[in-house]
Amino acid sequence: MNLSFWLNNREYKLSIKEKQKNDILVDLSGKTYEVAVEVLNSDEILLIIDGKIYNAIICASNLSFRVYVNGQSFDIEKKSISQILGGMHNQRQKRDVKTSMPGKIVTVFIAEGENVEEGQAVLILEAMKMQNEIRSPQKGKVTKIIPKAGDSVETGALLFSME
Amino acid sequence: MNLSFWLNNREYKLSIKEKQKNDILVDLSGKTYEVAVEVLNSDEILLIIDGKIYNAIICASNLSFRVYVNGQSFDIEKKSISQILGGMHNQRQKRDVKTSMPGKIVTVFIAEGENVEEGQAVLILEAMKMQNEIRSPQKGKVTKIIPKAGDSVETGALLFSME
Amino acid sequence: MFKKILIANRGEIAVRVIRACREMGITSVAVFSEADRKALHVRLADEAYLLGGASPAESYLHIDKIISITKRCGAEALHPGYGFLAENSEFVRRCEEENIVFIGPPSLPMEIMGRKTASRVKMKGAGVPIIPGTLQPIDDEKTLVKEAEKIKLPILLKAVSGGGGKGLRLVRKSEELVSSFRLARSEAKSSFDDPSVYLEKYIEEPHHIEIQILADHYGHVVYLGERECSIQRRYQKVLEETPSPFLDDDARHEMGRIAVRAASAVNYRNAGTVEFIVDKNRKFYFLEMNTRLQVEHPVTEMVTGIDLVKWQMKIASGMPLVLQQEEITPRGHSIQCRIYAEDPDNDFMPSPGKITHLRTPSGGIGVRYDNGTYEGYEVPLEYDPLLSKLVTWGETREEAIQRMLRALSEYQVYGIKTTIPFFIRILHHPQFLSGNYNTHFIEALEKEKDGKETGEEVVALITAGIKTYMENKSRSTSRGSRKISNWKFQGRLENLSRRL
Amino acid sequence: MFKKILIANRGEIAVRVIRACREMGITSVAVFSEADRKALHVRLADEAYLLGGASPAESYLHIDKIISITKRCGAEALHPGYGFLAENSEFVRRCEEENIVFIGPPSLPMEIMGRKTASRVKMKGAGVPIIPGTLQPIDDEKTLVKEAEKIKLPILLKAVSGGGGKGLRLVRKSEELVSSFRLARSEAKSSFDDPSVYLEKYIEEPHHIEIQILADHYGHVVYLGERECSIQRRYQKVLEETPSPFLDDDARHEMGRIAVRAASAVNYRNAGTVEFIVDKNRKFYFLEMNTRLQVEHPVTEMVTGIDLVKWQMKIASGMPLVLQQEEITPRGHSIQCRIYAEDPDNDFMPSPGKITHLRTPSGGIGVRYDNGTYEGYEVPLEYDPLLSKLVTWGETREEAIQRMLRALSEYQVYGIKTTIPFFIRILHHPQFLSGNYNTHFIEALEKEKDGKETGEEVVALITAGIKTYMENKSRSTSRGSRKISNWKFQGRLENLSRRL
Repeated sequence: MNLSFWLNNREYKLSIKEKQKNDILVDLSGKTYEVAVEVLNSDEILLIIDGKIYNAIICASNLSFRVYVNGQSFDIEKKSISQILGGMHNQRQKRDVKTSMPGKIVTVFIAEGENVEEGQAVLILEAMKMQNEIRSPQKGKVTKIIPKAGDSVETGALLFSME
Repeated sequence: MNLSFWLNNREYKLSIKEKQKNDILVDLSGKTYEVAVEVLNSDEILLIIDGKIYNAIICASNLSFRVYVNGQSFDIEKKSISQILGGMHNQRQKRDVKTSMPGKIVTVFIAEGENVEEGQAVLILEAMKMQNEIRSPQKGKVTKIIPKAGDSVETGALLFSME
Repeated sequence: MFKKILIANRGEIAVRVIRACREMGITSVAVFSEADRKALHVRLADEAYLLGGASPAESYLHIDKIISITKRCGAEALHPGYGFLAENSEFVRRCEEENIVFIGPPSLPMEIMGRKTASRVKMKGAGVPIIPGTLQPIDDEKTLVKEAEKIKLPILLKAVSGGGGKGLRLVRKSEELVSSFRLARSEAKSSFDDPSVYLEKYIEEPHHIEIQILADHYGHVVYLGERECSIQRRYQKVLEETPSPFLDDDARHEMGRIAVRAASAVNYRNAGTVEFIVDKNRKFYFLEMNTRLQVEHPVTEMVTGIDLVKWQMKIASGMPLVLQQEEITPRGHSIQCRIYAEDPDNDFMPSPGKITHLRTPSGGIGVRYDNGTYEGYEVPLEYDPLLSKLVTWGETREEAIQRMLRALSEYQVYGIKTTIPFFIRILHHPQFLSGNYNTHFIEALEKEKDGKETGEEVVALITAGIKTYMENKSRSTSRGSRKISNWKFQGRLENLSRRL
Repeated sequence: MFKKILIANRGEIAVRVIRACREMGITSVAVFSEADRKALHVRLADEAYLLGGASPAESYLHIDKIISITKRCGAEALHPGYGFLAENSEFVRRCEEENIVFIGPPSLPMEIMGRKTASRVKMKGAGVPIIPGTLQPIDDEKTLVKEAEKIKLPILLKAVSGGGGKGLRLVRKSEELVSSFRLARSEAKSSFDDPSVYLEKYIEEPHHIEIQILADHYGHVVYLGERECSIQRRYQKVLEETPSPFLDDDARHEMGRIAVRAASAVNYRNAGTVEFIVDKNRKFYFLEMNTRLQVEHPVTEMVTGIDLVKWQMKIASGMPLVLQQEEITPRGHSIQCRIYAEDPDNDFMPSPGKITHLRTPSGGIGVRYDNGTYEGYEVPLEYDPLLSKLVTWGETREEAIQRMLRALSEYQVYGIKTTIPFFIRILHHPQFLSGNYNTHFIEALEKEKDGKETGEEVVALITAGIKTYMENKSRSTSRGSRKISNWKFQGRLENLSRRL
């Protein structure tokens, strides 16, 4: 079975072959790994690769996997329709900044249309008794700011867009 | 809602009424309990009864519940068809002894048709490096013995029947 | 001893106090907010009562509700934990009036230590060394300039009612003095409803070292060694250890004796902590007194074997402190890591949400795990992001560090981000290992580049591949018709991929 | 120090050794049987290799396979844990021949101590007190009668190669002597492939107390205090504590000195335990030496702070034992409960199966949880039913007991039966609390009636009721058509009930 995954904006090609039960050969970027596999439960797999042991937790959605290994998490995308179709017009340097946590907007420092430096604070989001500065990821113009001071925002909400 | 459960061969009648969300009145054997309920997940419930806290785990099958409270487990049967229909002819003192664990039969001391005392060893079952004497639960005649020495048995397998 | 105690707090510290109650045969009563219905402290307590809405003001800070539940449920005493109402002398006064035993100091010493200038005056009078600076708040800019010239730059402007780094300004250049003063006052006003600010000499390369004390009703006070708290981020401690690798025995005993003097000067009672700033020449100055149990109290317990929470209860119930100073003999070394729901790769952003998988780091000698969470628990947005405290003990500092690294390697929290990887970095850092670090350590650490490891990346990709393979296989052998649509979709995807 | 160590064991002890390796920066290699593919020791190790089938003979007892994997994976040393091959001198000899460092004693002292009569002869020669009895096996019934008359009844018949109560017979009446001798011989033959039996005077109301020792390559031997192991069921220890509440300081130091003498007499090396029988007048006799790490070693670690497994590795690698006798100063009290997958309400029947829910008892000062399981783990049928060891420490015996009860109250294992409720009974028992108990304690305890509590019964019934109510409610509000058949079935059931 041949597969293609994306991780951190890089494509990886895998080829998978079952030697025998619990024993799988994986070809990844030209290297072959012999993997002993033990399924612990629906989302946890024990892998032994060259004798070394890894406990991996894997949660799958339609288009991607979230894999946890040794306390680190990885978001792996399947070669998906959205990626194939969206690949073209993602080139333009437009960038949306979303919030990774719910919270309350305390202050907005920047007005729409203003230019900011990379790392400049755009607004303050309060969550878990802490005030967190949300900074600009790049030098450029802030084209749109969605929330205003006092608003509550949910995880994943768009905070501002840049160009 | 009125319910009838069996626990340790005794019948209990319950009446259940929801006062408001998370707040339920339960009538059990003439006593009324006010219960605050918090569902932790599909099989775990936190109950606050008169201020006292209980973490209960409950696994349901078609005809019974297994409930865990404070490290103890309880098998509660719903008033089921089998109980209703089977109620009559369970009166006869026939008794099947099943194994609560898988293992290997080491020795069988008794022959079919022999009479035994209560607590007399009928056979030895080895499991987890230990030899376990399986004793007669009552005085009577051993009418049938299923396994013989050397056999492996699974959990729930019938070992012998008595009358 | 008390029969029933109410714990006016949440999270790991409420759990800590509940466990002590259970060991002493005391009935523990939890209180909880709407956001904490499923919290661990509620699950573990003997009784529990709802306070109200999720916000602290409606729940853990609501004095009337807490007092009323305490009286209603028949608790004789109340443990405040740390944070929330623990250092609110108004609350302590209410307990005193209502005949509820407050497990902590009386309101008067709490009040004195709560106001920085008042405590500086008191400490100076008792012969406790204080940082050079003003003893009174400064109200006008003329006095400011005069006093700043007297103690010489650099100086710190500090809020009289302050804490946690708010209303704090470092001034290195004289032209920044007045503007910093105005900023500090406005910040102090908005944070503490009190604009008062005073001046202190700024100590370069400071160490933050504190002494644990216990004091009973009868004037007997002992110290239980020090805690090195110089590993800080934004004025918040993140890792503590005892003994301090920076002090020698003479310094630690001298600081202990001074801490006892400080506590005695205000007629302190119960557990408390005297914080010192220590300069690079090991000269130390009184910084403040925390009139409660500290987050980092476990490291002291690990080396002394003394259960501080139990002593808090014994003292509050009027028992004499039978511990003598010479009986308190710390053994070995202990370290604590505060595990926060924060993303260390993203500027320590809070990371609330559901803990989908949890591997806890228990097991073996010298590992202590004080937790406030469990698998499946939803970390609420409303409160401090402290998930748990991981504490290790070792015969030597090196062993305590190695044990902490081992325990951290077994501690895996999935679903939310935590500071676990950050601690692994700290504990590998040569400067931390050398033991010679000050409060600037983390600032410097954050500027260093982090070489990203890739071994786990490969494993993650292999896992995703095998998962796909196995699901595919089970689909093709399964007879269920429901699966077919997924299968078709996958087929369509693969066709699409091939076309490109 | 070694770079890589293979652990030739499974369960909690393999996990214990793996954790020590990680703290020392040593790569740990697990081996596992078919039944242990998902075991915790496999999950936690750095590397892991399959041994073979589920039966011990095909896996953990298979000397050739273990030696071959050790050489193949490049491990320099091998830790045997306890049980399986830990006291097999043949195995040790193979390691010696293959240049694999065996982390334990050399084969010779192991051999001497493995044969009861040989060790009795050796100990007597070294001035270690032994139980009155024969120094040689008894082969004929004439000698038997003569020797039995000499030492007087009651006597014990013991298998020379025995252990774990097999081939052991107590004789109180002279008419039972010969038949018991025949039974003991045949049991010894079938259990150990060696029918040899010898005679010992039976000690009434015996205490079982043992001394931990450490010995290096250079003749330096120290003792690390005693462990009271008199709480036994069928000659198996179930709960251990240190210090023994039965001994005074003079007795424990005298026993320590004698234990060191015993170890020196056989040129012992590494960690070992000298077991004594102590009579009601505190007179003590050498019973046997366990030439390995004991299951109950954690209680010694808790009071001394010394990591015994790490010392095993250091000694095996040739490091001198720098510990001096006067530096070993136990502090406080420690207790261990062995949590078995057994049903205490059903004659301690083994209870293998899946752990569906697991609440572990970590948290707070002085609680140690050495585990070999996890939630979702299937406890296999093939091996010893030890799930975990729960260990507590307290400043006093009373505190250690209260802490154990607290930890047990938080420790909940569902899906299989465990001995947790049994320990709660022991720890509440007045005789245990008094500290004056001997090896007959559990026998007596099992005869006492157990008043069944009913509070939990009521809660279980309420839970079942509420569960039914809520499912019913969610069914009636849900729009899914799949649920209807259940609903109908429930309706039919209720109709049936009403008719009766």
